[in-house]
Amino acid sequence: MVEEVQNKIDTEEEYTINMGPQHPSTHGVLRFVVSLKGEIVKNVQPHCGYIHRGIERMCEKLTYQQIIHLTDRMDYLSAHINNAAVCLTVESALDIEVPERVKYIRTIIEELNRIASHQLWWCAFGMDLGGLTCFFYGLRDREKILDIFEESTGGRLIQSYNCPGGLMNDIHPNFQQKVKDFIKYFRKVLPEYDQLLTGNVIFQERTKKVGYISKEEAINYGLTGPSGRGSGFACDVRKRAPYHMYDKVNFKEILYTEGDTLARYKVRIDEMWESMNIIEQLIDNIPEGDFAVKMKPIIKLPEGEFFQRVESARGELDVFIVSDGNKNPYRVKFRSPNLVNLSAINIMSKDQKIADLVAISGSLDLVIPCMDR
Amino acid sequence: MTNEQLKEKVLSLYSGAQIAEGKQLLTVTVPAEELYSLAKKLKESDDTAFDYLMCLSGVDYPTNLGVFYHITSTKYNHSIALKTTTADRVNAEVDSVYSLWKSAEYHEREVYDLLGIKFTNHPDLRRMFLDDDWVGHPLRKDYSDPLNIIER
Amino acid sequence: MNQDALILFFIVAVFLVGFAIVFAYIVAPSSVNPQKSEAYECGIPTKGITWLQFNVGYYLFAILFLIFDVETVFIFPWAVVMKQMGMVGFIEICIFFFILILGLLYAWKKHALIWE
Amino acid sequence: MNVIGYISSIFKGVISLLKGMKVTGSYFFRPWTVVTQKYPENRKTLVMYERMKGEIVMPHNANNEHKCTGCGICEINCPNGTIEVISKQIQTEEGKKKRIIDKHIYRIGMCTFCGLCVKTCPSNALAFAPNFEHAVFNRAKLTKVLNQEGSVLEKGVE
Amino acid sequence: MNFNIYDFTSFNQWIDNYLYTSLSPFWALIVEMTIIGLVFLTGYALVGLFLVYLERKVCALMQNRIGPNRVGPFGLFQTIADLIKLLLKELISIKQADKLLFNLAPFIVIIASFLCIAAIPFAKGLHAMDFNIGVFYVMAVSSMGVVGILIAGWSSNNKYSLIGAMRSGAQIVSYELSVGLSLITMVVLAGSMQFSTIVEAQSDGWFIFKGHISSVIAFIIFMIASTAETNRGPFDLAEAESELTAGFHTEYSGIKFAFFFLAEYMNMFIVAAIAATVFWGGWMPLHIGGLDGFNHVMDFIPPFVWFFGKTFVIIFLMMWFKWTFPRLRIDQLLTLEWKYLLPINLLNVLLMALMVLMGWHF
Repeated sequence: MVEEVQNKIDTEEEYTINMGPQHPSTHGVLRFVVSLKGEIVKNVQPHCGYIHRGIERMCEKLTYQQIIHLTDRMDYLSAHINNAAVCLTVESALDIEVPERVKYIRTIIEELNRIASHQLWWCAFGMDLGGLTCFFYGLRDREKILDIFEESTGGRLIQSYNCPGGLMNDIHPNFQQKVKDFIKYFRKVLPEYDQLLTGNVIFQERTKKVGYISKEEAINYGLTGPSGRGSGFACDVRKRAPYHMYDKVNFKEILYTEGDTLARYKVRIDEMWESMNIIEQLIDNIPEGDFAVKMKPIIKLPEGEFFQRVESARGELDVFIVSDGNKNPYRVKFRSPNLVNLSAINIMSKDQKIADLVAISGSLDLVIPCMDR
Repeated sequence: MTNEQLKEKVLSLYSGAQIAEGKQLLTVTVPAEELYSLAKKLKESDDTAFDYLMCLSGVDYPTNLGVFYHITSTKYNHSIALKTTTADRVNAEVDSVYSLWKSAEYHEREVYDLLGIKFTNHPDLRRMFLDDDWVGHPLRKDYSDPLNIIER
Repeated sequence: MNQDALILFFIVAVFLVGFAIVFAYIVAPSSVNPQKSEAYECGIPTKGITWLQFNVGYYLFAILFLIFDVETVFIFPWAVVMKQMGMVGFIEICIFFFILILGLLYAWKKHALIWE
Repeated sequence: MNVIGYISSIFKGVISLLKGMKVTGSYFFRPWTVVTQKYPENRKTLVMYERMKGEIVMPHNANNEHKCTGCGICEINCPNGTIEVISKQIQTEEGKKKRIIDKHIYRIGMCTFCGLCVKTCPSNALAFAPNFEHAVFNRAKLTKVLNQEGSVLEKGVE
Repeated sequence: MNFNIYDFTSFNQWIDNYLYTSLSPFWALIVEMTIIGLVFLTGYALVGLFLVYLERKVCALMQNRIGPNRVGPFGLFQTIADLIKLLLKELISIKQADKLLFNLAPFIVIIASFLCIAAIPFAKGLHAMDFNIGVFYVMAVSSMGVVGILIAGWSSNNKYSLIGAMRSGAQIVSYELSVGLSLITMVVLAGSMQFSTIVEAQSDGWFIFKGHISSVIAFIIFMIASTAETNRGPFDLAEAESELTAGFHTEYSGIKFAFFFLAEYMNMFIVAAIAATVFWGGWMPLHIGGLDGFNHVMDFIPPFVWFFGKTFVIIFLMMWFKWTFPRLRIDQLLTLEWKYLLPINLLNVLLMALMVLMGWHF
């Protein structure tokens, strides 16, 4: 179909243009083959696979501990959540109950990771819409989270901090104080984001009623994460199938029913507030205890299929492991939220303008390595 | 619905289904030709209402190719896994569920690309990640690529 | 100075650009590569012709612009002599503007001011 | 559109724009809030976090002794062949045959800093070091030998 | 009041006389022309380079960064280093491009901006041309630059450039009007289109104070419209880098690109200079009625300092816009002009005319 679109000779009415793989607004190597009529988008065909690395195939050759570092490289902006997904699958398959302390720390770091990811999304989204200053403000604040990560885990972007059974090492003694300082700081700075971008009349005009998708369509297309919640689809795995500490903390699922780009934007901004709430509930009560349970050096999962859902910063990340009883998984499948979210871009951007296509793909918050795996 | 109720419901919809109780989810194994009709019934039946396809994965078993459908209901929040296998490794064919869940479009393209299972009635079945002229399906166990895969 | 300067400035500007480009052609390195002389389209070869009839969404605006721009030219002389003309000139321009704004409102109501 | 709505929309728009300008303007007039670090200049004062996964090193004590027994567990655990342990057989003073490491080869170009080697090492011979300036002109320099020249196994480590 | 202490008319006259008495009229003219040409060329280049530096520094501070700080003190020579780099860059020509138009476009944008400079009064007696239709001339010439952009985009044979060019077409058909009408508002107040007369008329108070409400509205509209005219700030749709990679200058490289870059900054300088002249009294010092001592001190500041000071304040405003706001979409660009700026502008002209007739202005 794409070939058809490409080979069709451009008529007076419609012509095709390639956005990507080397394009500033695709945030990586994604390619949109866009059919345009003047400035109006008539059809969008995404082309992915430019950084397909075969992570699923690589996993089949590695042990369960060794898989973890590969998941970092999928959705590198919520690396910790990806790690936790695999660990949770292995732990639930082996019926291991991790210590409370691990659950607390995992939850806190995951929420910090979510904030960091949303901050980077905010930078990039502002930049997509032409407001370059957002980029620097967002990154400035994200650095503080990365510093917290680095102090405890040793890694800034990709941490490999989780391992089946717990954590690689204990948190740094400064961790709690630094997180509290960060939250205090970020509560002060986050309203600036609103003043700079959210309230701005140009921004509102650019995003309101752009890229509409209804709730039914969102469910049908499997649009999850903030993108789905912007349409009113209550898809937060933290609520629907709680893991870690999420069934014990108070937080509300952010839902907007408008289904447009602005709604998806607002979900993410509100999620940052909500994540801070979650962290504040947990940070003071981290129980003492071990940071990991003792695992055998070689983990062997029982024969069977194991499925685990987690809420990554972009949507529902599912890990599906088929085991044949060996130390290596027989088959590992990651359900990438980005790939599924991308499938809706064609209907969302139909009859919108090129500038809107950029805004819509920005509001879906696509991370290409996760998509291609 | 609890897993028990789901089990009864699935059996009432299609009596030939083999149901295995996994760790979290019920795994319902059905033949490839029955899958689509069962999925359709499960989606459209009011008390099951499986309206959201979470995950669609293909597995290359030693003897046959399998496809897993993890579906959930946004209304009742119960989930189930459907499994189907085909013994034909050269021309493996499964009915597409695109008309039930549109998110299946990309999932099925991915499975087609990496495992070579063809989905009939899919609107646009072509490779997802690899080039259109790529030979072979990399996630199959018998796939070998001496240039890019280093065996240890 | 007088209007001769116009020619002078024109020549200086042409000289500035021309000299710099010629200088760059002399000192800058050059290498031949067929890929380099392709039009940029994110690394993918362009399909089809580029000089196509472009479906501009502002055709009506262009026509309106023509009308209003000509009016602007008419208003300039009035603006200069406004003080000398006094109330008569003001009332005249009021009528003129009334018609203009009426036209604009008509276009507005007819949804001509929507980009499509 | 009614006239009042029209005028109020103008004012609302202008106010929202001014709010945004207030944010950027306030930073412009507070240049001391600049967060940029002048990197090569501050090299002397730069302190990295101690746990930073910069590279893998084999700590040696003052007597040029390390703890690596050459068991090869790190090599097995490494997901992508970064580590290669080359061991040799030597005759100890008591006449027993013993395996010690000849070279502990670490290819930083392939390392993904997953930390499995450090974690699984039974004798804590490996550690992460916070060095991050790894740029070299020749890729061959990215292959490092971790055990120092002439180093021996620390006493008491089996 | 005495603000003739810095009158450059006599200075010019003196050079003129000296040349004509010592040389034959033909050579005198040639020498005079060469001097003027060189002076303006140097000034043009210096202002352009400085503006690029200024923008980088301003945006850096707004974004909580340091900005250029490596080449020279405070990175002052950064733009010169950039210029040398751009001069030494390869000029890539596109195979399918329309060669003639492709090479012509940088000429047009530079000529347009350079011709505008000619009409700007830097101080009393310090301007190249003093037309009696100065305002009109600047309007006419400055809109030529967009034609250059249009040509650049069209001739590149690149779809991104084409879209960029078409967008700049949309801009030209819109914001031209608002610039014109907001200037007309001030012409009504001044009663002349000659820049020197306009500045002289502000000796007892800048127009922005004299015409109060009406002038302020006209000034705001002029700022918005001229930002759009210069393809800057939130109106940089023709080069919208997140949508069209680089828009109309995607295919330009090396020094040819540098000229588009330079022209953008010079256009910004020009519109700021015109805004300073028409609204903020040009090189007129700030005077407050009743404070003679204060006024005297103000008089001692040279007029070109006043002029450049005001211009750079307005340029700073434009940079502030650019680094705060997200970009508009093409239809919003047109909506803003036709549904907001134009009707307000038309009414504003009438209001100003009424104020002038009734003597409501100061």
